[in-house]
Amino acid sequence: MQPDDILKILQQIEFSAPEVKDPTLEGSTEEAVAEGDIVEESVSDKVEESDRLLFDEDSQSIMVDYSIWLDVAKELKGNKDLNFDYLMCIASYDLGSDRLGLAYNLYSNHLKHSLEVKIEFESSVEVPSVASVWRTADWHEREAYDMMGTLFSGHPDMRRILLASDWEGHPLRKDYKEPDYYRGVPVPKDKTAWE
Amino acid sequence: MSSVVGSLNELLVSLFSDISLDVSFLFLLAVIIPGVVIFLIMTVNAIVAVYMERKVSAFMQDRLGPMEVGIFGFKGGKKFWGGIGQTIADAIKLLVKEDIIPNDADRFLMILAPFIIFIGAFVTFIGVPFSEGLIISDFNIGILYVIAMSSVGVIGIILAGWSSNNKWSLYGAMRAAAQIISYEIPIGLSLILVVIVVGSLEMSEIVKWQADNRWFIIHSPFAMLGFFIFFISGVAETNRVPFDIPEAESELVAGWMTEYSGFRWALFFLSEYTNMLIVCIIASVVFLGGWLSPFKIINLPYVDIIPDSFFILDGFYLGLFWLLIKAIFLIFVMMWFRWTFPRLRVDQLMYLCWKVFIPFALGNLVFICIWELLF
Amino acid sequence: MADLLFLFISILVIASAVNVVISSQLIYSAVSLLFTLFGVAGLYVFLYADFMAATQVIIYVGGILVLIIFGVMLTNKIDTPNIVSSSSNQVIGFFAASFLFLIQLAVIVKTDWKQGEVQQIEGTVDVIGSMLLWDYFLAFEVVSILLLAALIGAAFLSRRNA
Amino acid sequence: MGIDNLQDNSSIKADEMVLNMGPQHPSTHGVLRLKIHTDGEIVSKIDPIMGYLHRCFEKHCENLSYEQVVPFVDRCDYLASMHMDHAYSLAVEKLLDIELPERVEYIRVIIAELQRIASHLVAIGTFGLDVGAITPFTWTISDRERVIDLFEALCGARLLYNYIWPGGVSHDLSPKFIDRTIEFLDYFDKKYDEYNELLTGNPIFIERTADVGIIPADVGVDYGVTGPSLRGSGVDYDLRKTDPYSIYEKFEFEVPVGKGEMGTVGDCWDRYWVRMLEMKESMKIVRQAIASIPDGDVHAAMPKRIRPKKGSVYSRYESARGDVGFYIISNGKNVPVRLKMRSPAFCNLSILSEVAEGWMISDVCTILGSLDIVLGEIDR
Repeated sequence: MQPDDILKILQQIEFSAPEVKDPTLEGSTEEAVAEGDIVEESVSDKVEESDRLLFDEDSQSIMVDYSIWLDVAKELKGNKDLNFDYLMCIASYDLGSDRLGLAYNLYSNHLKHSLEVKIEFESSVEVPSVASVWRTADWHEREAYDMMGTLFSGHPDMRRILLASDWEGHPLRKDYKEPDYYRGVPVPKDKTAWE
Repeated sequence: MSSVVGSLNELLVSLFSDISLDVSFLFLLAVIIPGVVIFLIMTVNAIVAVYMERKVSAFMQDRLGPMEVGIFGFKGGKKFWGGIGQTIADAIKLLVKEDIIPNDADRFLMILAPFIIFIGAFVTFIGVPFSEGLIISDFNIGILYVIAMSSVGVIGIILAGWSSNNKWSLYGAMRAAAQIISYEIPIGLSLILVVIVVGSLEMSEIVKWQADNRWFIIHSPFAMLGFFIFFISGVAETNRVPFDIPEAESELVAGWMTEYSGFRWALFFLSEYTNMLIVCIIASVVFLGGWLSPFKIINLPYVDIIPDSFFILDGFYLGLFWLLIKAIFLIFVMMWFRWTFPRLRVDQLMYLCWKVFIPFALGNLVFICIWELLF
Repeated sequence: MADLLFLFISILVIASAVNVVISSQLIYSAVSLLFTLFGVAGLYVFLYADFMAATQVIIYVGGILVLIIFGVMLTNKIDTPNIVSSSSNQVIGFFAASFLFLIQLAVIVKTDWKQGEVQQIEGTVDVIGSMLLWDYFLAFEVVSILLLAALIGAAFLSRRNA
Repeated sequence: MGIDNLQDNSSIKADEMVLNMGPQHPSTHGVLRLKIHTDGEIVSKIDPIMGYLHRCFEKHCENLSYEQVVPFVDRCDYLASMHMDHAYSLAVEKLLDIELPERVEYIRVIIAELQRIASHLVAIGTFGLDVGAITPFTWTISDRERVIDLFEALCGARLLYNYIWPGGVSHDLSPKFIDRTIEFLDYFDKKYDEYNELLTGNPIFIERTADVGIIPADVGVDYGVTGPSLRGSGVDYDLRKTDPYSIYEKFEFEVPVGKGEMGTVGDCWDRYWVRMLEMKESMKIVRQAIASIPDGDVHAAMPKRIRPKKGSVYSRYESARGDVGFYIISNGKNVPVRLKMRSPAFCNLSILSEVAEGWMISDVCTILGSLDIVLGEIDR
């Protein structure tokens, strides 16, 4: 299945997703209601509903607004036509001017199709964690936080994973400056020694 | 008294009869000389066994093993004897190595522990025969003595593991203690078989019975089963693969020996190989005819397949030869195990002991009594 | 020579036994007990009771002492090397102990010690064996059943779901 | 990583003990630290702590041109460097959108499958070591040496080859390479049976590995476990079949999956056995590729300078350890803006705490060995 087809399926569902926040509708869980409320409060003035799911022609990927990402993720895994049960990779990237991005690459073992989902956001924003949807995301999100400094909400165990727990800064940011000292040991910056 | 201490004492008394030496002093000499000899045997055994182990493992792993360090003109090249001096070099290295005791370890116990283990192995040797009459002291409780003394080492192991103040060592010590105490039971039970049949605990009596009748291993199916139970439990008792869970290199690093180095570690090593030798000699003496030549497995009174002249193969020196051949073969089998088998898990080890060996050994005990009554 | 050895073993037994009592660290008490039990085994040998000596080593050193050390090591937090024993009620204890000691001393002093002939016995195993299975057979079996019951009881109690 | 207090007493229950397995430990396969909470021999909680080998691989890549990244990629999975080269080259080629000469693809397949054999040999040998069998390790290492000799004849390097480049390979095959490869395959066919005799059928080995550390298929997928570790759970997921890259669709081979022959599907024995069978399949592929390798210039498609268009690409590759992914963002210059590597062993390791909890300390070593991790790749 091609990404634009997937988007169509998603758009059908996702356009009904904001309606879920209507408490009168049946079959809506309390959680979803709460989620929807937050979505409405924080996003409604900034992002138009139609902009929350976009198709990115260049990379053949779907751009998702972070506010609805958890619901989209659940849909991507749960929907029988999509059934993305395998999260291959989460790549974080720095867009400059304090904006970050996350690229999720998904694959379906049953339907044999793959999809890339992108989220781009301000660096201060907390992206909902999808560790509850795909367990792979647990360590990948920790890595993204560790290296890029993306913040996640609802992650079960958010710690640094590769760097020391008292390391300062997030090295993969484009504006990252190496510290002069780490625990009193000077960080070698004279590259002539090894270059 | 057909033992070394006794005959040595007599010899010394007769030698120094003209010089008026105190008799008790001579007795002391007669005790000390065998002690030194035991120590030498232990050392030589460890050196030879380590060399053998390395060559056997090299043979099984498609490689050459030590090839560089030679003595007495044997050196290197493609010859099998290459590297014959390697273990001696290793021993010297161990003795001059820096001895480390961790800061938070219990110093006294940590120093004491290797000596307890060593003395356990050393003292056991007193009751181990090498040939007819070549036994330091032939107690009339022979087998019982060997079992008793070999159980002393475990205390050293526990203390070593505990005093190192290292969690891995502690795990190793716990495993070792549980394992050795458990496997003493099948060992004891399978040795009782021979005691029931022979009616004596004395080593020389046991071999004499085998000379008169047949090797004990073919006494009955139960005796044969008893031999296997004894030997496998013996492998477990000496903490070797597949029962090396107290050391368990890939799990516990080096188990209870983790924090030891240099001389103290050498003592552990010495004791381990000594225990191997003891188990193998006891197995040979009790089940495989001891110092009897293998041409006389069965003593049939009326049928003479092998002419009597063959039996000149028996005797004091040849007896030593045969016993060592048997023991070395069993040691080789132990090494064979080590280089082919994976390691059992600790619960599987216990299962094997308590639910397989002990019931079978107990059954053996009953059946061999019935066998004795019937035949 | 033999007297010297006897003296040495006796001193070893008494000294290590005293250390068992006064040592403040339980683990050292347990280790001292090793020497005590070994020394006692040595004393048995002096009495030509070699079977008793071997049994002493098997049961007390190889079994009970290991159990004690195991227990000491596992009772407290596993990774603290100092498990210290303290004593309470020292005054009362002192008087009670001295009282008992005095009684024993009196018994020792009052006993009319007799010295018999030194007997050379070849071995005690045969005698013990036949005595157990002929003369004291009933007692032997009763003790066996008692021990078996204790064994089963211990196994039952230590099971988790019991 | 390591600075959090080494002995954290606050969170330990009374009868629990915290063991630090590693960073220096014989069976952590490198500098991995496992913080293990144990109750006696039973493991109640495992916290893998890594990063001891972290070399800022991804940050390096942001400062190096595409060609210069290749040696760094090599050093990620140092037991299967060719796979890393290949995976990275595929990603860059996908970004550049170039066609390769047939011969290059054949060479790459031959090399990759030989590398898979070499890597699986180490995995099997160290797995044997983890369960206490020492001899299989020396056997496998000496056989791996033969593959490495082949590679040495090919490109001069024994561990980090820098052989497969974006757009081609560094050298053509040497004339004798094909003969020597066939010689090796014939030799290895016989040796393979010896391994089965020594380790596969050993009752103690089966006792130790069967029914231990079972990864159910759905849990494995959920954790992103890939490669032989996932196929051991019976999931038929091999990128060479499901999403064929290079020229794998031309060859006939099976994708072995765990069937639970000795115990439950997805136990350690299954993972081991899948690796054994995969070596057999790799030999099959190499034989086919050698039989039909065409002539050609291996440098024909090699770009002079690599300057991809603006955009991003995610490319996948089936390495010896699983699904290697490269996510590359390019802004039109000769240096990637962002290069993210999806490390298979990283995801495979993440399932350890789920699988190994409740087993014994010995089993933790077994399970870790059966997952076949390489720390260079986890920490990057």
